[in-house]
Order: sequence, then structure tokens, then C-alpha cells
Amino acid sequence: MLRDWRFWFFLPTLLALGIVVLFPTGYLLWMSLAHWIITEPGVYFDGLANFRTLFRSASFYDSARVTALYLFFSTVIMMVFAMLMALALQHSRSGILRSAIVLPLVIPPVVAGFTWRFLLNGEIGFLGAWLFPMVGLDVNMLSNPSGALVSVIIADVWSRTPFMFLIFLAALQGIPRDYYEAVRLDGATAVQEFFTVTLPLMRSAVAVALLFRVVDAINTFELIYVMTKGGPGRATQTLSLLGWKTAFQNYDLGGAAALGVVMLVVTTISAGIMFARFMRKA
Amino acid sequence: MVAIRLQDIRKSYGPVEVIKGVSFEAEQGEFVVFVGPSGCGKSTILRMIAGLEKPDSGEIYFGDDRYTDVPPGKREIGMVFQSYALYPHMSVADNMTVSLRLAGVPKTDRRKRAVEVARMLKLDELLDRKPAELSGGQRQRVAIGRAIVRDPKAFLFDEPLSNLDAALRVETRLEISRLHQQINTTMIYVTHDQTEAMTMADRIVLLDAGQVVQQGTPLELYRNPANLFVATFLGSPKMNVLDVAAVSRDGTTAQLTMAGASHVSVTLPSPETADPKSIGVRPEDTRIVPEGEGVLSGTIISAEHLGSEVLVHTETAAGQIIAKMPPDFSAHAGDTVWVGFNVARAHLFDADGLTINNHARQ
Amino acid sequence: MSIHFKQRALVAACVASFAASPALAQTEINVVGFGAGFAWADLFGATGAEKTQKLLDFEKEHDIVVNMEFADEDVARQKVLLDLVNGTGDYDLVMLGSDGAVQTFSAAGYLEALGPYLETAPDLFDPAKVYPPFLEANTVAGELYALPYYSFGAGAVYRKDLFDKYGISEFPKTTEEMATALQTLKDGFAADGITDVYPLTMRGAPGEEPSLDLNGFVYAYAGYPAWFEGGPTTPEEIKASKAQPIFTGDFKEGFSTFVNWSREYGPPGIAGHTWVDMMNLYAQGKAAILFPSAINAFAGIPSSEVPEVKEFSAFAPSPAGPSGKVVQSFWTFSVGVSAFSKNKQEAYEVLAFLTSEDVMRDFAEVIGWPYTTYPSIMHSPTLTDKWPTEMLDQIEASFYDADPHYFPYIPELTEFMDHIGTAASSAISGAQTIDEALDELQSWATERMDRAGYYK
Amino acid sequence: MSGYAGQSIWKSLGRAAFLSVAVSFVLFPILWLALGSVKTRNGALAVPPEFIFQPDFTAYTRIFTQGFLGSFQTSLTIALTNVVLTMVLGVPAAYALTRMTGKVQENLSFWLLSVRMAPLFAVIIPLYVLFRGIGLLDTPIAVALAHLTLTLPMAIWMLVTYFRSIPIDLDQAALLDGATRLQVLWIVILPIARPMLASVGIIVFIFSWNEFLLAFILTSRDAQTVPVAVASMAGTMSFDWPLIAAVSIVSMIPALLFVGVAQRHIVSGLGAGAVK
Repeated sequence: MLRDWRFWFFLPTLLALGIVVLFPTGYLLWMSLAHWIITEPGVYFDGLANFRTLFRSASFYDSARVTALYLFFSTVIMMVFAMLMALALQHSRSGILRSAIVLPLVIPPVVAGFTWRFLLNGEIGFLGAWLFPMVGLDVNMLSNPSGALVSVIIADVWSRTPFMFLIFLAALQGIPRDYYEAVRLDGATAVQEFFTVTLPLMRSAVAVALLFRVVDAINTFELIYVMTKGGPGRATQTLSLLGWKTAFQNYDLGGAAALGVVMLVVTTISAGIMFARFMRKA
Repeated sequence: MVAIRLQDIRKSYGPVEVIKGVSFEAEQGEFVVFVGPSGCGKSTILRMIAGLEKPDSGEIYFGDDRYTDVPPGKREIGMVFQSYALYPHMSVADNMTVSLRLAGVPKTDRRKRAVEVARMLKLDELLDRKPAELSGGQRQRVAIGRAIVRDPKAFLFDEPLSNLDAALRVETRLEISRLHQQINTTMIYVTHDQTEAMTMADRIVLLDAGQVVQQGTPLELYRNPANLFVATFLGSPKMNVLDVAAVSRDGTTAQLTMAGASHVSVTLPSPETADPKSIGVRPEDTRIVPEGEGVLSGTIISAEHLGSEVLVHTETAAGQIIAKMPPDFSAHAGDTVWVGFNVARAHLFDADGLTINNHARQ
Repeated sequence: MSIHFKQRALVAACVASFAASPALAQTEINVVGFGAGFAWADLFGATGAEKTQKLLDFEKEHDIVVNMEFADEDVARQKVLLDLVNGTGDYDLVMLGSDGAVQTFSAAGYLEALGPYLETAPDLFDPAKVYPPFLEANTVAGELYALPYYSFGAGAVYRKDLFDKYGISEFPKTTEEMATALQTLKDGFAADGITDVYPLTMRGAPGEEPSLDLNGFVYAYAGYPAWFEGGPTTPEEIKASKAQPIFTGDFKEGFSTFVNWSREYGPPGIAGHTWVDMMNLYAQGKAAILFPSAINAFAGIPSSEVPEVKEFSAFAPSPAGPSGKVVQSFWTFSVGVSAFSKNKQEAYEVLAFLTSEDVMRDFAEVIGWPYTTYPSIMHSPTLTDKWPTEMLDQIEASFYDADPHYFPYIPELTEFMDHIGTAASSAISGAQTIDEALDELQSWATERMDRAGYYK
Repeated sequence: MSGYAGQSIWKSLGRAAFLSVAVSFVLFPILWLALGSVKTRNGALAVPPEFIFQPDFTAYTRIFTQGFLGSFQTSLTIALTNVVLTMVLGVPAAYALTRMTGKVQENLSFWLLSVRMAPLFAVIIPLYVLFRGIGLLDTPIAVALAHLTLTLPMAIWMLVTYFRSIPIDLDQAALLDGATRLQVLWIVILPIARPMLASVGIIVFIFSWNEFLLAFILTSRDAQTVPVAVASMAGTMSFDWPLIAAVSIVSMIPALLFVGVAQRHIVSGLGAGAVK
């Protein structure tokens, strides 16, 4: 192995990521087994107590449910939206349109959160207080539990679709023309063409985009925090927000670490399944 | 003088052993063609000679020096890839002189050398083009030029003609042969096409399933195939092979009975040899003959008129048989005809497919 | 002679600049605070970024460099926490709120008790000159852990023009009258077809911040900090009486009123509102009353472009609940010394300076709101020139009226505030009924107190 | 260029309708942000919204007077450092990965992806401890290093799909020409991959530029990034929307320049390798 050039080429990455990942992960595991509540003196090993507390708490299940809803809907909407835009623009030579659609990519999620929060605000927001009521839509998005979740998803879709759009557009343009010509000779409709040629040939791009998206969504913090602080009540409190609150507002570092470990395990396993299912064959 | 010598080379990918102990020598200046069906390991051997793959065991010598562990760049070998592997971002001149650049040769000298080689290959007009702007044949010549530029100890060709059309293939075949005569460097050429092997090689190394089956000059292999595999692999159209149903022997004379109750009488090299299990006759030793003179009767399926000759395909009780007839022979599908053999030039094979008789000794 | 003199002057100048330049010799004191512009406007100029002459003078005199860092309140606390948990000591002075951080951080041993330091810089800070409740709010178990920087008590700011319009002659003195007034306003708006002005603006976002006001309601209705049986407010008292949480008991009435008023009279988005929304709404002229954290109205008025808001805004004392106690909203921005600071003495000097009468006067000047920690400033032209004396007296009265312990002073305070606020937000938004929210709060609190070992 | 025969008018109309809705959805908030930056604090929040107003550019001048330029410099330093680190580490790793086969390659690929899976709130404390331990707290390099956990796996994944489309024969030809592996990378692979490298670099830059939480935790006075500065502006008792909007708009400029200049590269770069 030491004489294999590939080892040496990969080594720096291995080391760099190893340091910034392995140490924190190890530390995290230790924290999850420790009783470490800042308001109480002393830090000591406490076995699986943090996990027991976690699995008994209502907000954990609540947040898991919110996370699942948020993850599912934002991802599906985002992928469909990104795909439609990519399809609509795949033959367009206009860089302007493409650049315009990519714009939200350069806006930090913190800013995106602020912007959407004030757009949707029911009393002073352009959309929430003016446009929606004008078209007879009388709903206060941010203070209504399901409305708030929808708002967060809208903002997230707005902020994150461009990246996916780029990946999809790139993949689309990499599909050789012949395939389309062949399937068109076979008499396929546009929809059939999409499902028999486009989608299968984009499989690996879609899988990569999906994997990154899921990991990204699970980690989404600042956008939701800025928009709703997880509210109203716990309506938009995802696991990420719950963890942040547990650590930095409830000062239960061990409890937050336990949640972190659970999330890490669940994500890794699901990603592993997705990986085995899509990536290997791709 | 031996230029390249392989000694009991073995290589496995995972549990599959793809090269099963290959030994071989190429003389200085010799044109050696590795030929065999797809997957026989010929490309792998070529890559091991180039140093792109490492044998699991066995040794590689260049002259008297052990080269098994020498990295590819230090072997001073020119290789022409099936895909040509031209660097898409470099001009023709740059493509050809990368090795010189890496060796630290100054730019003006590199250019001079590129011009020299390009003239030899009739590429001088194209030196500043990018590969994407060239035709297939031109790219092929650039790839060869790149190998020539560095004045290598040996040329390796990995199926270099498979991306060319038929006419160009014949032309390039000749060009490579001419090139070989001109620079007289050892060349090792891999192909699955027996025609290329037959026409170009000083010596053919025939591989099957990771082993050398037989090596020798094209004619040796053609005339005296060591076994059924070699016999059917070389030659176009393929040798006719008929199963032998029964043998009655008397000393070195044997009467063979084939399907359809036909008989031929052959001479065996010695009384001790095993019974022939099949008999092979090349199409040029097969004739359509008048009734009574033939061995088997059959029905004509088709006749291919090649101008210089006619290939007559017949269906007989012993299987399909091809006969090569003079151009004016007239044949019609559906006609019943008789097939006769030049038995003296028949090849006999035992139960393991090994050749029983040897024409060279006759 | 003159040449000679010049040379000497040059040398002296060189020496002086040399002496001043090596930063290593100077102590650097790092401070983290909430939000640029507001909190340190007096020391860092109107932009919040440049040091004022006063600060430069202080630095020079004490040979200390003061470095400021700002962040949003919630996120700043996260960073302070990391600094403290790891004992990094990067921040010498940390800004705190009296609704949890002082209690929590002092219990964890992250804050330096200030008692021993009080004597060391008497010319900068004299505790006797400060309103006592603000010091009390920063005192945990008899020890002072932080000095008040900016503080406020409860009160209401309301639109006199709207009150007049609907025939409410004076601001309600009790919550009962208040309910009537709110209904009058609501009916009045409805009758006039006004849909974008609300009788009341409060804050109902999830989290600890809105709990400050909510607990003021609880206190006014129950007559005591009704979190635990018998109303203990310190860990010792809770342990001694083994008092259980009573969030479904006496706590409920105040909680329900807060929730119901928010739903009935507040703006539609109130379940997600924080001080920003509360302030913006009032400033935009969209609310008749801002209550009980009146300070947020004063924060919005100066930048308001609605003439009525500027002209007709008035202050009134917070109304009393059924128990006779007024609805509370009391808080101090405080600054404490990190227990991990490497230069605690210097840190204290900076702290004393930051909270000194002199600086606070400048602060009041710059910010212009009728609040201060010093009675002497309250009654000086700095404020009396800007505000009616009667209003200032009422505001001062609200300080003395305040019970800083209107919620318990336990280490778990922040956590409790967070859960209470989130329960209220849930109930206001309708995701849960009041009873559901309180039941959940109750069972969480019981388990949490158990886990913290109060009943061993 | 609706080059296909038989593309109906309805289809083009549908496409145009969809695109206009999509583009308005995407552009509207940015437009609103831009408008907000030239309104007054009250004007920005007025309902009904002011469409005709006297633009007020003081928010932009305040960017300079309130010391935000420093955070632009820090953000630029961090993002560029991160891009360089990501490329220097990621390119050889991605190249090596494409020249591997079987289990090793699969496992390494998955490992790379799993690097991103730990929730940020959970690794903040360990990361803080780590960088405090090696004395990098409050330096741009710490943030750039921490950002590697986000950008390096992403960059490697994008590069791998591209490198895979470069025939291995080219490597071998170069090796025979006497190149070392590094030379193969340098004179053959990198020149071919130039558009892709540009796209990956830009995307990495943008992600690093936008990242908030890690930048916030690992820096304080000396290395505050733009998103952190924006977030800190929403301070207690003051809410200056025009200033926030103005800083946000200005913060788009560097990333925008990259995207604008290299937008073509992004798509063609990503495209050439994505499907193979």
C-alpha cells in the first residue's frame, strides 16, 4: 500500500478530514455518554442515561416528525422544481436566464431566512400583509403551525434549488442526442421520453444531488432559526433546532450529544442504503 | 539478440487468474503479433511489458536486464493505444513530444524532432492542429508518431486498427509493416484479427485463456497448428472440422468413418498414436467434385463470389462444409453436390483436440 | 539652543511613542455584547464601531485596551457558553440577561462573585447610587454576580388618540379593566372597519424571551411566582420544602390570560413574535397598546414615521392582577466577569467603568429612552428635558414596584423559560389547547426537577 | 432554439409560462431585498408597500462607516483559503479515487460522504475544543479548515464524476512518455478538467462564503465573516432592515462576480462528466 501512488494522493484528504471529523465524532460519542449539564457541577460518565431521557421526551418525537415532514416535502418539491427548470432551460442558450435562476445560491441562508420572514410577516410583510390578503388569501403563514412549516419549506426551496438545478442541468446536457432520437423514432411522448431516457441516464447525478440534499436538509439550522425559531410552539422545530436548544439554551451538552449520535447513526444508515441502492450500480 | 523476454508471468484479478504462466522471447527487430480471442489476456501481457500492470509473479527482461519493477516511463517504450490516447488539449506537435518535454529536451529541439517524424508519417501539415480536428487515420498516425519520436527500444501496438474502416485498415497495415522495415525496431502487436496477424507478423504468439497455445511464423502455425483451437483460429474462411464416428486401424493406415457413413483413409505418423476424433480440412483443400469422387454429399446453401474465387457453403450430414472453388465455378443454392478432400493435407486431432499428424515432417 | 531643544523634544516624542506602542504591555479586555449600535452606543459612537474619546481616555488612563464583539442575543450566548464551558477565558466580560443567564452561569461557577472587587474601584462604580432592584436582579444566593448595564421595569405604552376615540378616559389600573378596554378597542376597530390595527401587541414566539412577560401575568394572577408549590424562588427553598412544579395549578390563570389576550386582541402572527415584531408593529402604528415590556415601545418610537405614534404615545403603569400585584416585566442587561478571565482586576475596572454613572449618563443621552439605572440620571436634565416628569416618576415607581424574583432563581431557569415560552406559543397558535400545553409542561418540569436532584 | 421538429406552440407556451413563474419566484425576494436597502427603516416595513419613494442610499454608506469592510475581507480570505485547500487536497484525492476499483473505492466514497453527516450543533463543541487545542481559534484558517468538512466531500464527488470520464489510456500514455503520477495529473488531467475545476472552485467558494454556524463559532473579533456580521446586526432593541439588506446585497457581489463570469463554465464543466 505504501508504494501505491493512490494511497499518497488520498492521504492528505484522509488526514485533513480525519482531524476535523474523527476527533469531533469521538468526542461527541464520549459526550453522549456523559452527564454534562452546565448548571450542575461536575461532568461524569452516565452510561446510556442521556439516550433514555431522549427517547422519553415528547419533543424528540415531535421534532423527528417535523424533520421527516420537512425533509420529505422540501426535497420532493426541490427536486421536481429543479428538474422542471433544468428541462425548460436545457436548450436555452441564454446565460442570463440561467444566471438569474442561480442567484439565490449566492445569498447566505441567514439572509434568505430574514428575507422570507419579513416577506411573509402577517402584519408588515409584502406578501403576508399585502399581496396574500389582496388575492383573498387570509392566512397568517408564520403563526399558523402548518403555515409556518410551509413557509420554511418555501424559503428552503428558494434558497437551495439553484444548486440542484445546476447539477441537473449539467447532467441533462451530458446526455447524448442519439438516445432522444432513438426513442423518438420509437414513437415516445415527451413524458415517456423523460422516463425512459432522461431520468435513467441522469440516475447517478440525481442520486448524488439527493444524497447531498438529504444531509444538507438534516443540518439546516440558521434558515429555520431566523424565520421561526422553531415555532409557533414546536411546529417547525426540527431535530437540528432541538439539538441546538438542548445544548445552548437548556445547557444539556450530554443530551444534545446523544441526539447528535442518534441523528448521525440514522443518517449514516439511510445514506448507506441509498448509496448501495443507487450509487454502486450507477 | 533477445530484445524482450517474459518468464513464467502470472496475473490474477481477484480470484480469476487471467495470465497462467506465459513465457516468451522476442528477438531484436522482430515483429511479434499476439493474437487470440477477446479475453485471452493478450492486452494484459502487452500492458505488463509496458509496465502499466505488474505481474503477480514471473520476470520481464529487456535484453539482459531485469525490468519487472521498472516504472513504465523508464522503459523507453512506445505504445499505440486502441483509442490512440491523444491528449485532447495539446497540438499534434505537443502530443508527439511530451516524452521529450518530460525528459527536459528544449522546445526548439522538440519541434525539430516533431517535424522530422511528422514528415515521415505525412503529418507535417497538421502539426499545430488539435486531435479533435483530425480524421481517424490521422489520429492513428499521430499516435504512431508519438511512439516514434522518443526512439523507443520497442513498439507496442494495442489493437491499433480496430477504430479504422476496412480500406484504411489494409492501408495502415502496410504502412506499419513498411515502418517496421524502415526503423527495424522490435514491435509487439496485439490483435484479435487473424488476418492482421498472418499478414504482419514475423512471428505469431497465439494465446487462449491466459496461456500461449502455439508460437511460430505465420506459415508454421497455418500449416501445422498444434491443436484444434489454432487450426480453427487461423485461416479464413475457417477450417472445416468433421467429427470422426469410428476408426479402423491397420498399422499407420486408418479408415475414418464420419456421419453420413462416409469414409476417408488417412496415414498416421505411427502405429502408437491415439485414435483421431476429428478431422480438419481447410477450404482450399476441399473441392466440389463429381458424384462418386467425393466423400460426402450435401446441399449448397450459398455461394460467395469473391471474384478471385467462389466459396461454396454446403450442408452435409457431417455439418456445414466450405469449399474454395475457382471463380468460374457455377453453383446454385439447393443443388445437391459431392464434397471431396485433399486427404494428404488433412489435420487429425485426438480426443483432447491435439494434432496427431504433422505436415512439416511429411 | 533652539536646535538642542528640538532634538530633545524629538527624542522625548520617540520615547513616548515607543512607550505607547507595545500592545503586549497593555492588558486587553474582551467584551461580548448583544447587538451593535444599541448596547454600547455611548462608548462606541453612534455607529457602534468606533471608540469614543471617553473610552480612549479610559484606556489610556488604565492602560487597558477594550475590545468589543457583538452578536445577536441568542447566538452570542452560545459563544459565551463555549468560552465558559471550555474555560477558554477569551471573553473577560460577558453580557447577561437577568432572566436566566446570571442564575445559570453563576450556579455553574462561570462568573466571578463581585463582592471582593466592589471596593477596588469606588470612584468608578458605587452600588449605593444604583436602583436597588437592578442589583438584586443580579444577586444569586446573596452574591452579586453582575452589574446592571441597562434595565427596565413593567409598564404599558399606549396610543392616547385611540383611547380617546373609543371613549376610554384613562389607562386601566387592573387586568379586569384592561380586558374591558381591549374589548372596547376591538369592537371599536371592528365598527370602523379598521382591520390592520390591533388592540394589543405582545410577544408569543417560542423560546425564553416571551416568557419574561408571560411570567409577569402569572405573578399578577397568582400573587406569587407560581412555578412551585408555595412559591419558593431559590434552589434551597425548593429543596427544603420539596416543592413540586404546579404548572397546571396556580400558574394556569395567568398563562391562560396571556394566551387568550394574545389570541383575542393581538396581531395574527403573535405566536411567532419577538421584541422585533412587537416594536415594529407599535412603531408602524398598528397597535393601540404595547404591554407589559414598555421599553420595546420606546425602542420603536424614535424611528417611527407615523405622526400619531410620535405624538400620542403615553406611558402608564402596569395594571394590577386579581392578586393586587402588577403584571411584571423586569429585566436587566448586566455584565459579569468571567471566572476564567486572566485579568480579573482589570476586567472589573472596565466593568465598573462601563456601568458607571458617567457612562450611563452618556448612554441615556445617546439612546434617549426614559430608562436608566441611576436615580441621579433619571432626575437630571438628560432625561427631564426629553420626557414629562410624571412619566419618569411612574417609570421609576415601576422599578421599585418590581419584584426581581417574580420567577424562581434556579440554575435551570433558562430551560424553564424556554419550555414555558414554547408552551405559550403552541397554545396561542392553536397547535395545542391551553390544558394540553400545560400538561406537557407539567410532566416535563416534574421529570426535569427530579433529574436535577431536587427531591433526593 | 426549439430545434426539434414537432414542438408544438402549446409546449413552448407552457414552457414560457412555467419559466416566468419560476423566475419571478426566484427573483422577487432579491428584488425586495434590494428595494429594502434603499428605503428608510420605516419605509421598508410599510404596508401597503411603497412602490414610489425617494431612494435613500445611507445604508450603503453605513456599511463603510460601521466597519463591515473588515468582514468582507475576512470572508474573502476564508473562502479563498478554503477553495485553495479544497482543490489542493481534493483534486489528487478525486483522481486517485477514480483510478481505484472495487471495495476500496466504494468504501472511501461512502466515507467521504459520511463526513458530512454529523449534525453541526453536535460537533460544534468538539470542533471548538479542537481548534482551541491547536491554537487556531479566531483565525480565518480555522474556519477554512472547518469548512473542508462541507466543501471537500462535495468537491471530490463532483470531480470524481468528471475524472471518470477521462479515459485511463491517457494516463497510461503519459506514464509511458515518462511522466510521474503527479506529472500525469498536472500535464494531462488538470488541463483537460479546467472548466470543471473552475465550476467546482466557484461552488466551493460560494458555500464557504455563505456558511454561518461554523464561521460564527470559530471566530470572534479578528475574523468575523459577512453572514455572521449580518446576523449580529439583528441585535437586541434595534432592527435596521435597510442596513441588513444593504450588507446582504453587497455580500452577493463577490460570489455574483464568480457566478457571472463563470456561469457557462459551471454548466459545461459539470455537464461534461456528469453522465458517463
